[in-house]
Amino acid sequence: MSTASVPLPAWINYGVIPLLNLVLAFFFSGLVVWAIGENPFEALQLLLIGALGRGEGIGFTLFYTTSFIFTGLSVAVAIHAGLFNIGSEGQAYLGGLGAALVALSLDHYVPWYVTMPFAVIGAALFGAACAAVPAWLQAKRGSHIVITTIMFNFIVSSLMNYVLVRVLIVPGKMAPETRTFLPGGQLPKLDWLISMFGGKLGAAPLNFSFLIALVMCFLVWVLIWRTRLGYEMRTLGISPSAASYAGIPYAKIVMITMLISGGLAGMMALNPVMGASARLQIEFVGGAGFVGIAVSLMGRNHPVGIILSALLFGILYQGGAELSFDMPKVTRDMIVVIQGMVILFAGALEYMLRPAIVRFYQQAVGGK
Amino acid sequence: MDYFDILISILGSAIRLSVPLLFTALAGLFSERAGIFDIGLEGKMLASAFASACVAYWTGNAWLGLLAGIGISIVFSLVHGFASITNRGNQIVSGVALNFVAAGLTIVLGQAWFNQGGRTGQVPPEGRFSSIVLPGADAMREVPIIGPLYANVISGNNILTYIAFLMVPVSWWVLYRTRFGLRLRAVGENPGAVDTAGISVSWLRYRALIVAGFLCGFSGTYLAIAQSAAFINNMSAGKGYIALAALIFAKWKPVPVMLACLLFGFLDAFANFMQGKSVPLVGEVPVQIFQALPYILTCVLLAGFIGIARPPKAGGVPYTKER
Amino acid sequence: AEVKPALVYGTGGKFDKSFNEAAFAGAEQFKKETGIEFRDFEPTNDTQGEQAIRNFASRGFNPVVAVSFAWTSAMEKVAAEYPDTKFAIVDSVVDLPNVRSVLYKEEEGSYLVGLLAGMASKTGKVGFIGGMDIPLIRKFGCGYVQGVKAAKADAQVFQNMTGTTGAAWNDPVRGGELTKNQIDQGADVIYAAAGATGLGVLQTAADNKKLSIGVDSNQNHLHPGSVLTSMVKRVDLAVYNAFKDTKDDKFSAGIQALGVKEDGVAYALDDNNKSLITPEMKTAVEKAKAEIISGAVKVHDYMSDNSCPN
Amino acid sequence: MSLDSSNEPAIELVGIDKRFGAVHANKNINLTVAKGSIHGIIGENGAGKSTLMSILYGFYHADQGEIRISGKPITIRDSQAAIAAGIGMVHQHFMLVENFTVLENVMLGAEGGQLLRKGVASTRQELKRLEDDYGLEVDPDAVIEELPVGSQQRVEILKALYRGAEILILDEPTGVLTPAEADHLFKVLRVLRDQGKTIILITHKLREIMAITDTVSVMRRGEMVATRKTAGTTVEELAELMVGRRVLLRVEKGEAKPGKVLLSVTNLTVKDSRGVTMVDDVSLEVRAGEIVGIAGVAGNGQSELLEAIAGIRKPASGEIFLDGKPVAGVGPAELRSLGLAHIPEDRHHMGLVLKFEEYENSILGYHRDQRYGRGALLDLDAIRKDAEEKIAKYDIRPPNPRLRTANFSGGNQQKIVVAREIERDPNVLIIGQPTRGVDIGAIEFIHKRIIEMRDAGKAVLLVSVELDEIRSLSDRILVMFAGKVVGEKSGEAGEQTLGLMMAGIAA
Ligand SMILES: Nc1ncnc2c1ncn2[C@@H]1O[C@H](COP(=O)(O)OP(=O)(O)OP(=O)(O)O)[C@@H](O)[C@H]1O
Ligand SMILES: Nc1ncnc2c1ncn2[C@@H]1O[C@H](COP(=O)(O)OP(=O)(O)OP(=O)(O)O)[C@@H](O)[C@H]1O
Ligand SMILES: [Mg+2]
Ligand SMILES: [Mg+2]
Repeated sequence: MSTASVPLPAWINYGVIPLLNLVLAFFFSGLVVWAIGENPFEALQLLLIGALGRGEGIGFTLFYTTSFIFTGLSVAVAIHAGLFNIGSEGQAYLGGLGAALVALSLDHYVPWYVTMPFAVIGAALFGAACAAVPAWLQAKRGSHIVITTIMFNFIVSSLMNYVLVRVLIVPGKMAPETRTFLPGGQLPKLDWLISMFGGKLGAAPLNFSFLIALVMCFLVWVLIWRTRLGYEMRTLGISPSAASYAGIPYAKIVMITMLISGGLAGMMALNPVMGASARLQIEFVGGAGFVGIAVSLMGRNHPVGIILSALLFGILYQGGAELSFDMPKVTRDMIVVIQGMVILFAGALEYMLRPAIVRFYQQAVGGK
Repeated sequence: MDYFDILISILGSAIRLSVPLLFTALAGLFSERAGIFDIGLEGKMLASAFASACVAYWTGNAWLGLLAGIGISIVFSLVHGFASITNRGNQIVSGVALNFVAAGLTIVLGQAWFNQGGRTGQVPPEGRFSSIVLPGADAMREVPIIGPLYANVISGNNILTYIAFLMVPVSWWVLYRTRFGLRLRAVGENPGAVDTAGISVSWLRYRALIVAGFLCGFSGTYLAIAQSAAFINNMSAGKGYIALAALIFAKWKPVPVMLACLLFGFLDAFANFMQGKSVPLVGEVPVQIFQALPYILTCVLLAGFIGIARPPKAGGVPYTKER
Repeated sequence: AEVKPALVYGTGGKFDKSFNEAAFAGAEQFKKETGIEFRDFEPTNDTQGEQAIRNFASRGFNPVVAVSFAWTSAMEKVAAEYPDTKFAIVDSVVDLPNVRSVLYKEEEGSYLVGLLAGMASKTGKVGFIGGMDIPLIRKFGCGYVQGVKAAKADAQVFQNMTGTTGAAWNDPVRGGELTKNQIDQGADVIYAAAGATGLGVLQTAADNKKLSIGVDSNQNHLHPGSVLTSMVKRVDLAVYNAFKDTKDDKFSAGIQALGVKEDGVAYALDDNNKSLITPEMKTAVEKAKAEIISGAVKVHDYMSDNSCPN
Repeated sequence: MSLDSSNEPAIELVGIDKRFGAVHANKNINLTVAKGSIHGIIGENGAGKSTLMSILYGFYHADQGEIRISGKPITIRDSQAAIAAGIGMVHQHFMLVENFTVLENVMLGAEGGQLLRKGVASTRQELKRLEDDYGLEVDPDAVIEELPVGSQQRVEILKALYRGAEILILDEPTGVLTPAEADHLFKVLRVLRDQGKTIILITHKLREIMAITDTVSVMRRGEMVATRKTAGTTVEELAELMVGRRVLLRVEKGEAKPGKVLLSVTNLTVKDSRGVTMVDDVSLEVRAGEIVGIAGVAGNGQSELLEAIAGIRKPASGEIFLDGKPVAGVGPAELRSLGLAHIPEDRHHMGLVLKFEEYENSILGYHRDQRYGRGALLDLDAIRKDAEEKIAKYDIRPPNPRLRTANFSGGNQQKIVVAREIERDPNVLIIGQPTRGVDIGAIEFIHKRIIEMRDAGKAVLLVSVELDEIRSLSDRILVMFAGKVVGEKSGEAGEQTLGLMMAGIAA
């Protein structure tokens, strides 16, 4: 008998199954660590201490978490409308340009809190602009959004390269990056947040954009489950034919969804560009857009889940950096492996354990 | 150097650059014709490049390297099959996951084994596929037009290049003239028809993926030990996606696939050539424009301005009998 | 004084047979001489440098040496956070009281190998392949062209850059293609200033029976008989000196510019390329070296005005 | 002759049981079919007929039970095993590769070797022979998607015969056929039977059962409730067995009092995505207070006509007037606000989002309504209260608006759709297949609601492939054939006349 349609309680669907998938992902990643001759348990310990051991570590962890919340939300919003946006990476990259242009033009004149709202808008607009073309191609020409967003990652990368290498680079400097923003173009650090828990932020770049990320989580939740637009997005995502029956305009919803998704991805740039390095650097996104895919899948596309899984990946990123420092054989690319494993087990193989769990559950509750 | 020499030089370069695309796109052809989207081609290429470089480095034998490249690529295919056929997972998600695993694993292992920033060691000459001078190439060289074409474009490539172009008619023959091909094309259109004809949909799709893995193994091997002499981080650099684009452009047909790959290879070669040169009226064209060109072109193609492509009907959808 | 030295490489990896390997050699030599252990870290991408430098500083390592201009902004930040730690950076300038910035007069070394290239070329056409398109690499190219022209005034020099991002240091495939391109245009000596990308340049030159010129480390041994010479950049000296000076309490901040005179840059001559360098060439290059030291020959520094006269 | 000539069973099914998740599709089924006979299986939608046959064909696996062929128990692991055991099946949804030729489809799975070349020649020959023997004529080199459905079905039968089927299962073969095509099919089936083949024919059309079968079994809700000799039973008895109680063949309704024209369509032409004309220059009118039924064999453009009127499909040309306003090309959302309601043919794909909770589906299409929220926000409390009221009024069970829609039975799902559309009190109601897959109780309920709408002065346009339903509800009947309206009759028109018109023969 097929078990696919047997309903399971929420705590199994949203708790046990993702957790088991995560355990599997870690198990296989541990095998890799073991294969290169290191102790996986020691590695895990180093990783956790590095990520959560000190105030500074926590600050870094939350810094990464911030980026992943944005990109995770970006991927999730699109998934709710049935669109798989692999372009968050490029959207965030272009978003950085938006934020940087605002910061560069305002930082001389106004304090950060005046710059910030404009920077948020700038980052979101540029991110949305990057999503607009694939969205239009999907909406009007039926081009597969997965392929077009991948293409746009490359296109944006070339574009940003040109802008940084040829236009915004500081003359005489080697590195293709803008000048450092003045304090009027920087987001303040959240020392108080860490010291509330008795830690010290130190050099960790945890900054105001963390709070913006949390606000965005709430807004996305409202959007998806409490607005008419969200209702339309979800309808389209689950059943395009029902959406067309209900008069939900396909092209319009695809466009709006992707603009929102791109905008959220773009806002991610606030964190590294205005919060951490105070300048626009080449390739500053560093894969956070792709991490968003894993974060969203892991978090079951729900803002609360996304916060939790972004935190998980924040721990991985920060802990991974410390780990590679103490255990040089385990380079930070190990994180990419883990990320791939998480996407594999929590995404592509999400149903692998289900039949077994259904059988187990039915036995446990004494069902038929 | 006159225009003809330039053309010959660019054509030679285009051939070399299109070979990995060709293997990969043919790999995609088999899996997508069987109804399995394979965005993981990129990862397979990378993993096989790594495996072939390692083995060729250790053994000094190019053929063993090729074998290893093919082997690992098939393993990746099987994982993709396990996720998307056996467990009916989302094919795109599975492909994306495998791309990450390949990207990370190659560097982690490479760094642990070779300490060269994720690179493998330099493969010795015996461990590489070196170029083959076809008979009469030097004699022909002086013949106008055909001579240089033969000597510099056709001759002087490595064996994998010739295999790549040989694979085009072979693929065509397999797809259209064999039982396996008939069934494979059928399962990509309507798996139900295959199932009710008493053929196992899963096994058929697995076999298609194995063929895809086999072909993709060549592409990685070519990158690592024919075109260069080591594995380098992220050496596939998006070629898997370009191959996918070529496949779509070619409407999932073998001969057009070859032409599309040659086109993308030519673009790349042309970009290399144009670098730093100035174009009359325009001046020096930023190299970034050429770098972005294949991707822009792909979007234009996908937008259907050059004819809408009809993908295999059952593509991307896991086959489920019982809901 | 007490030293606890640390070294952060560029992204090419420790054993890149080039730049990083030279840095590693310097640290090893220090260790051999003093018996003092050092820690090192190999970032595999551009985002890891800052954390590595900070990690070393925060754990009490002193001095912390970072080789590669890519860590400039990272060093600016971390060195300011740890004013009591000594830092050194190679190939870039960080203007802080506790940072030593080591620069090389690559144009001088490039001039020397350019001279050799010009003399070795039969076609009168030579090539230059740079890594990432940054002023530093243009500086290599500019000195090289000047050297080539000094040997053969009517020689033609093809110049290509591999790319515009960090990936350009690590793309032997493109490096090889560009080399093939230049060979097709007639070049018979090609100088690679492109990190690991250069391995592809040297490989392709060897495959096509042409000459190449290595960079940073002595790369003559990679393809004996095909690598004409190498423009050796003594990154090992920068690392060794930073460690040693800290130990001897002689550490000084500020800019150090190492040229031919200081033995910071040189052309490499060893058993592997002995047969390629004729006595005539040897005489000419030694003469040029002396002239540079004496100031009789001035090699143009691209970075002084961001332009190249030839 | 067949019935007496052999009592030897070709097939015996013993205790077959099958569940799909929560759905118990086959409950302990026993069935014996005699060799050389035509055996009919009837039952309502969802009774489990297809499931049972798919198990016999190895497409699904029974949870329990045994299959015997010619008295010998066998395990049918997959369709391969079934084919080897001499079983062929023509599926309800054709299993053809649409961009393949007829020849390729017939060959698939029986290619006769690793390479195709030899097989192609022999298949061509064999097809010729089958054509001569049974009059099953198709061009072997035609591409499937360019063939009419009748021919496609012939290909399916050829596939089975080509593989040497001794037992042939046909799952609702006539649903897509005109009466004439159906007659031809039956002729072929009789020839096959006379040659000793065993045929199982699934349908829910009683007329067909009476016309061709030797024996007949009835399924209801997953159970096999009876088996009869066709000669010894009546349509009334079968109908009663099928639905489990006496069937009212006509719905009570009064005289229609048609008022002004509320919906009119003039010269409407609609094309599908491939550019094929599906609705061809159709004109019609529906007045207030009347029900206009559209009869026709499935696939003759009714669905496209409905979708065009509902604004889901853009017409290629022609005009649609809603209460006098031209609305061709206007989207569904605006049409709803203009007073048009639409109960779609396919509730699973259009009418409902099965993953949504019930209350979410109760506003589908009306989610922009002022009543359900303020500004951009939805008012979930208001929506749930509204949903509860509808649940009570339409007796939707279980009465829980927070339940996933997939977990309601088919009849209750349909009631959710009907409640949503009718409770909006529209002026014009267009309905496709209102009672497909719905049990008899719900059918009566839904029919009553439709009549009430008419009596309240609304215009109702009804499409159904069930001729009985059309005849019992409609005041006027239009017949569609090949995209055109080929005739109009009063609600009292005879089955015979309508049948001929549906075949495009008489007007
Ligand atoms: N593949 C499947 N997965 C899950 N449930 C199924 C599947 N196929 C059928 N069912 C369910 O099993 C029950 C019986 O379906 P079946 O198709 O056998 O009915 P049927 O008698 O053939 O109906 P119809 O006249 O509509 O063809 C229905 O409730 C149906 O929803
Ligand atoms: N796809 C499904 N997923 C989960 N449960 C289902 C599904 N389909 C049906 N069910 C459950 O199985 C039961 C039987 O469904 P089915 O559609 O066969 O009902 P039915 O007996 O035909 O009723 P009705 O006469 O109302 O159509 C339903 O009550 C429902 O709870
Ligand atoms: Mg059925
Ligand atoms: Mg039912």
